[in-house]
Amino acid sequence: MTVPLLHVEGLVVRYRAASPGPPAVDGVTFDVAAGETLGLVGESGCGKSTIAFAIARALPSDASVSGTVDLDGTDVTALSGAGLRRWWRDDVAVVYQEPQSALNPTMRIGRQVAEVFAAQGLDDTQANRRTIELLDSVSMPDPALIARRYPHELSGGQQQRAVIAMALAIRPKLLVLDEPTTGLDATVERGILDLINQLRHELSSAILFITHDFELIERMCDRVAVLRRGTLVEQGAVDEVIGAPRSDYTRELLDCAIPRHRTKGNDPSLNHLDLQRTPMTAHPEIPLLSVVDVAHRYGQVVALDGVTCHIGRGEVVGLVGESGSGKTTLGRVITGLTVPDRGVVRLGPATIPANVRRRTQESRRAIQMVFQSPDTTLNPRHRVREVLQRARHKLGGTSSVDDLAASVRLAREQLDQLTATLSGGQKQRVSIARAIAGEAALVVCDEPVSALDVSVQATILRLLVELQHHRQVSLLFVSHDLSVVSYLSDRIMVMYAGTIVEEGPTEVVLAPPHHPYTAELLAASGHLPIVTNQDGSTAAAAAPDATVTQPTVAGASAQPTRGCPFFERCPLRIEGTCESVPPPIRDLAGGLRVRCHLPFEPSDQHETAA
Amino acid sequence: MSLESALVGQDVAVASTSPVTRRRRRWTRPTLLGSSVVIVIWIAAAIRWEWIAPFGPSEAQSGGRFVGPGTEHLFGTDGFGRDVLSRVLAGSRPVLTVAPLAVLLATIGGTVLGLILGYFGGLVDGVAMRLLEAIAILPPLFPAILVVALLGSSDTVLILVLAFSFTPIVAWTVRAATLVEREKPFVEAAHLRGEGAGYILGREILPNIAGAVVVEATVRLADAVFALATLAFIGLGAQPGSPDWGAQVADNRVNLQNAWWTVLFPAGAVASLVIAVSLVADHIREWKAP
Amino acid sequence: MIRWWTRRLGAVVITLMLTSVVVFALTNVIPGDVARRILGREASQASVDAKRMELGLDRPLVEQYGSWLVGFVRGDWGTSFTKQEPVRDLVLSHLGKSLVLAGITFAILLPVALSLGLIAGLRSGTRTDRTITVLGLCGTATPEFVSGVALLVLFSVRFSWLPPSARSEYGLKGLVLPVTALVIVCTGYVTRMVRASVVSTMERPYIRTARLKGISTVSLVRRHVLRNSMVVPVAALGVQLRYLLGGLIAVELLFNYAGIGSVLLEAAQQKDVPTLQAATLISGVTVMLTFVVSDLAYGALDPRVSMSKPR
Amino acid sequence: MPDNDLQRQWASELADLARSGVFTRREVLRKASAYGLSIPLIGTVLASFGTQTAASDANPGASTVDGRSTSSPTRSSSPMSSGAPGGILSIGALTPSTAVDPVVGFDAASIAIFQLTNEYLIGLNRDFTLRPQLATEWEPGDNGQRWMVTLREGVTFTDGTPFDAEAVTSSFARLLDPESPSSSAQSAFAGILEADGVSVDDTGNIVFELVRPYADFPYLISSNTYNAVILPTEYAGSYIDNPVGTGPFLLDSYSAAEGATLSRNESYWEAGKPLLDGVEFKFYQDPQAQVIALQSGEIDTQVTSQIGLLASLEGNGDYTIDEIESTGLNVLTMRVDTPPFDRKEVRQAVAFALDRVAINETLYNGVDTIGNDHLLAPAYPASPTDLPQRELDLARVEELLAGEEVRFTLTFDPPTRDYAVVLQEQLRQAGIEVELAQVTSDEFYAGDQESDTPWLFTQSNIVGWAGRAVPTQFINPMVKSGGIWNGSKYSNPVVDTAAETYDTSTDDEEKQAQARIIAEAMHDDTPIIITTWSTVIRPFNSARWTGITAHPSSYIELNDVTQA
Repeated sequence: MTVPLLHVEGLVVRYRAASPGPPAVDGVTFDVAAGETLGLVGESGCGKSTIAFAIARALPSDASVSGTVDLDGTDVTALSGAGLRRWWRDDVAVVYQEPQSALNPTMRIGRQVAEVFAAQGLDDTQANRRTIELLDSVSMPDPALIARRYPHELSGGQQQRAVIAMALAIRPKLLVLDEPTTGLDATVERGILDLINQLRHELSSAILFITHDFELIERMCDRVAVLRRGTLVEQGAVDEVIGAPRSDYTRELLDCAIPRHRTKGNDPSLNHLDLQRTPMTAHPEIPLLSVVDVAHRYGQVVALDGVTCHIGRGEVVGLVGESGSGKTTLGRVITGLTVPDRGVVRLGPATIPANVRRRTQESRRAIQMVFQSPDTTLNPRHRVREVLQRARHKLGGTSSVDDLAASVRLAREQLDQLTATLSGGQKQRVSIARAIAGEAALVVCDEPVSALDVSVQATILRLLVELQHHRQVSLLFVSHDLSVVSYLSDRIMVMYAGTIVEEGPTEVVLAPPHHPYTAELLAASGHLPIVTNQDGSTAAAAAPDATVTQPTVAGASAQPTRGCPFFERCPLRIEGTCESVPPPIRDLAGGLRVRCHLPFEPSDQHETAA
Repeated sequence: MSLESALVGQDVAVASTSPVTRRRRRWTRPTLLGSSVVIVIWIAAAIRWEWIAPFGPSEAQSGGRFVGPGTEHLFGTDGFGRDVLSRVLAGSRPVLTVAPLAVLLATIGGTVLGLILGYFGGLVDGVAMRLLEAIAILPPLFPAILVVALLGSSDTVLILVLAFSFTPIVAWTVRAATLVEREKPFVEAAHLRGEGAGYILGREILPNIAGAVVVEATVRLADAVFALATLAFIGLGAQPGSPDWGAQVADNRVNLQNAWWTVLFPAGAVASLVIAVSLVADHIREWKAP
Repeated sequence: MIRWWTRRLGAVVITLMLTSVVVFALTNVIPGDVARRILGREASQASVDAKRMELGLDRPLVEQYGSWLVGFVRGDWGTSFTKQEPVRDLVLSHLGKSLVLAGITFAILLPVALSLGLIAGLRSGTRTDRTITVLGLCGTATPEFVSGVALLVLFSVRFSWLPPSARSEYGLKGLVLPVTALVIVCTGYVTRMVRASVVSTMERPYIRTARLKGISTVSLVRRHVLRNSMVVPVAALGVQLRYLLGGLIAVELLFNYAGIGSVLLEAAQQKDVPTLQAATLISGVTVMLTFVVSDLAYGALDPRVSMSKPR
Repeated sequence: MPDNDLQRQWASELADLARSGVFTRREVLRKASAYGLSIPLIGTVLASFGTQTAASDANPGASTVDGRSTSSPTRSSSPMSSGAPGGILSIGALTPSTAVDPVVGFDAASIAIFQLTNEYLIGLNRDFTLRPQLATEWEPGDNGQRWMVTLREGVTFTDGTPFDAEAVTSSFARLLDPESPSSSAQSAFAGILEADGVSVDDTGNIVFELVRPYADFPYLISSNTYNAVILPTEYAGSYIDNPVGTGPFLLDSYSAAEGATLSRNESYWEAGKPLLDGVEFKFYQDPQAQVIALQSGEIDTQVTSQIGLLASLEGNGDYTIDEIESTGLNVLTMRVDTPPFDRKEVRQAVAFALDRVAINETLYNGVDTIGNDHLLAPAYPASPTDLPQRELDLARVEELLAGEEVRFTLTFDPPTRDYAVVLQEQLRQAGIEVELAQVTSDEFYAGDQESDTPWLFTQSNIVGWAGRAVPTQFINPMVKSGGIWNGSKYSNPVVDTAAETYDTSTDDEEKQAQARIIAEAMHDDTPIIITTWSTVIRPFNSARWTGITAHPSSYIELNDVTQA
């Protein structure tokens, strides 16, 4: 074992306010060698961030830290004043979860990065030159222009790259990465992780990688430490711990992670439901709900660019796409919360008013919605019973409040609690119960689990599947996470820049051939299929460099080009046609519908399975 | 004291203390205790100064005019030979009847107006905002001057005048809070259920902005007492002969050199009440929305 | 940007029109007769009625308002009923005096409040912070005529270092006392706003990022804390400016310094409509200017505002 | 112009009255000067007083100061001018609410200014005696219905034009023009002198033909009527733009908000006068600011002052407060035509419920003279002195009210607020509930004079009046039936006829008798209550100046003012 660069022994952290309770971190001991990445994993509140910040001396003043922290010979806990500042300047770097708030909004990016060099004593010209080089090294497009921009003018990915540039500028001995990619789009996340991997080998620093996602642990870390309420449960090499977890808490964590490669069909815990693949009422001629040629823009930004689709009765349709692809807007148009500039919504045969307030009580009762953020989906001043009672009364539901509570597995005594006192998961359960209180025909779920803890996400998804199955309600499940969508949906629609680029039954969409964008989504979410292109060449869809082309935020600034909106990012684009001619919609075998110029016809597509 | 020395002197904490500790320490602060005691004293005086005051506030005393503070007259006597202590105690009643009622009226009016403007927006909001702006850019005491000139300066008129000038300010705050709440999912869920505007404003939005309204009310209370004293000073507020503090300061300010007690005690009373109410308002604001 | 300006100025014009109608309506409702005010109580009713005719007060209200408006727009603000002087010079000279007082107060108020607020904010929770906050509150809570009276007697009657009134012949020396009274009242309010903004800025993550760059505390404050925490107080300064322009009647009365406030008070009580209208609109325009200036300052300080579509 | 026979006849009557002790020396002198008697003739009349002490003769204007406590500051009443000439006197005044206009102005500050730049035919001294100003002599004719006035020669206006008869006739034409809105002229000359009554005779004298005989006419064309200044013939109406007059000072600058500056008129007709180099008026928005300015030495004296505010000068030796008894008063009016004051007993009960000495002590520092609810002020020669003086008598109040519960609303404007508060308190202690209704001055005098103006038509009100030299200038408008200021709606034919005979008669004994009738009727009916007659005070910085005096009508005479 090489000499540890970072040695932590008996680390205890206690917040003055919570003094009577257990300390936030209760005696943690571990070592990290130079060039080695240690993953800190655990549920939120387990103290993984507190440990990292305690080591980097970045805790609020009311936290008291004890125990020894030794970084390459310096006793970090003893540092103070100018010594601490010099240590921060030379040896430590931290990359945060929220890149937007980690950058000073009123200062240009170039100056903020150059400040690190100035602190090192370089003069302005040298600092600026090094800054441009640094921005280039984090593959920032056109570094000189980016340097002059303000943080709010950059995309999420670009902001995180700037933060990383600042962190790596001083070749730190200790690098802390606190959930660096949570909240970023899958494709952007992919780019950041690859950047970290590439730069990691050039540095010889001890790296702490904090995350709640075992996927990332597997991909990014050498060793991993599993934490539970401030204590170290297990520690060891990644493949050992994940392959054969010694403590049952680790095993529990691993199980409840979202079944990456499963669909509801083959999920063991759902065996009691005899889920047929095809919904009972095969394909009735009149779908439950259809949307015809809906278009909508917010100022210059095109949210929906002429979308037509339908949802069958009792069918679960997944709607997946990056942020800004218009998927949420489509959901809101269906529920009537957003009135589109153009287009019609039909419930069964009848066209219903675009604005929910002008719809009849009957059509309102049919379409309900589950919102994304648990904290604002329920009125904090109301009690659970009140919420469900009111929904049931207004929507004319038949089942009693207690039945509703039971159907979402809420304990009876929780009914009389204020909604504010519930946990995230419990709030979403109430929100789901409220949606089905009036026997709705369609429930639009807008990223219902993305704001929840990993462990809770799986249980909510299973709950949705059960409810959908028992009550034969159709779901429109909107999410940016393809694996969540593929787990749940009978049919998937992939959206990009306000249009549906590919739709079809789940297995057909998951299997090649794919619309190039779908391929990129699949690669980003770890499915790693080797995609053989039409002309036989293997485009390792997952090959890092292929997808590292700069992912501009879809739709945000893309002008409605006459041709295919995915043109700039499409690795398989046909020069001359794709950017000028709008791609046709082609119906292929197995119910697959694709909007693309590429010839998908040759029948041999299906052999090359994942 | 240069900026440098002020800062370097103490190794500025990385981040300020976590919210939990800051809130608990606040309640035990001496300033809060002190100001609450002052307010209670003045309220007691306003309710029953007849029992506390040693003399009738408007009776000329045999002791004669401009008697300095002493054993017989704790605060001395004024130009009419009246006991200043009794007048100061009696002076609390007009202030503590008009100010709270005016603020109550302004808060109710302002909240309703704010809710409607915030919720409906569109043309109504545009026009109403222009009207509120029109009133706001008038010099603060201007509406008071006109209305008092119109209706004389009885207590009810003063309450109306203060309410009239505070309503726009309360409405502005409530409108801002409503604009935020209106976008929240639980309000959209209410729309999905087909709830009417009344229910949404009353049951969904109002409970959530009640905190902001309370904070606004306490701040306006301090302003109301301040404005009342100023109105009395320029001769618009108090009834003739009323022991209103502002009027006492105005009438006696010429005797400051030879009978300073006739001015400084009522002035002290005004300052003590306004400071106490401001301190309490400050605490409530930090406790409600840290 | 231009579209935003035209919309903003349009709103200003509408607001001012509304104000002038409100003021005109209110003044004509209050009792009192300006003709009687000019001729005195002993003049006969006949001569008073003759005077009303001469002043055009017998015309229907709408016509009176119309002719006043046309005149005002064309720059002819009419002559003051009671003072027989052209309204324009009367109002503008008084506004000038108010601006001088407001200007000086502001020049002193700004640096004092900003540095006190910054120190209190940076050392929040300590005794220094609490003393600054409580002192500021006591200052703000003391009505300006109370502190004014105390200053007056101490410095002009007892020690007679400073003149008792702010007559123009004393020049700046006369303004020392009123300005001090005003600074006492305004500083507390602005200091509190600055302190709150500094405290919240210090809690922002980007301050933690900057600190971890190891830069010195002073440059941290100068480069990061100052600019970000000045955004909110700019609005507070706008409110103070509005108060300084029109709300100073008590100080103007106490120090015999006839600013726009006392012109308004006198014109309202005497129903001198042309002066009243002009004074209200002019002070209204100046106040609207303060709103626009604070918006500009807001934009200058916070790039997010000026760069993207204005709020 | 030697005394004509009418003057000699009046002189002999005066001598009889002097011998019989009806008139004091002061009143005889006042009457004699009014009749325009020549100095020698006055001497013969005075001789009839026998061995009066010489002291009080020396300065005719001295009003004896009876034994009031003279705390320091010294309360002198005799203007001893003995200091060095020159210097600029600064005078404080309340900011005039209207423009300075000699024809229309009624504001104390405006009057003070144009009285320094313009003059009257006759000057009113502080003791109500008259002195020649632009007129050297005046004599009655046709039993007091015609008056001849001789103008002073060699006087020029400040713009060089000569002062002549035409200037006088044009000035009076301007005042008496029916449309002319001059307030004081209308109330003074109403029913006595009309526009066509003024003419110039062949010798260049001015002849006034009256509508009816009026023995006190010289007072009306004196400074007692403040708008009766003599202006140049082509006066165009805006005084501030070209202030032309014959007075001792020139108006150099005027600013409505700040004040005014005047300098010596070098070509003033009275040689060597004025002694001052110039005068500076400083305007203040409220009385308190003006007092603080006086305390700190920013101003040397004031146009008008309230004794209640000057308590702070008590201990200051540098200041002297000059006093002069005047006929100014605050009238408490009760409408006799509506309850509760339709019964005389209720009105008398209110009169007896008031402690006049306490009022005088609290509000006016004891300087005023106690009133007896009738308009014949002690300062008037014709004032009867033997009516029982009313004092606080709660038993009498009890008896008069006979258990009736009395409540009434008292309306007033800000200047009389303290008086109203004291009245309310005293009446409350006597069981009479008073509700105070303070209104702005504008509102108090607004409305139609004939139908609804508050100061003439409310149930009960307080109205303040500046002094008048002639009692009927109050009696006729205020208590005669249908008088233009008859707020109490009092109507008593006895009083009406008595007032008319008083005015028309030139026989002093007759006037004395009529005055008694009026006083007794008012005293009994009590339509109005007069608790005190005000003493006009004028504080001045005696460390720097001497010769500054108080005047019953608050006029400022600066000709003899010098540096201390």
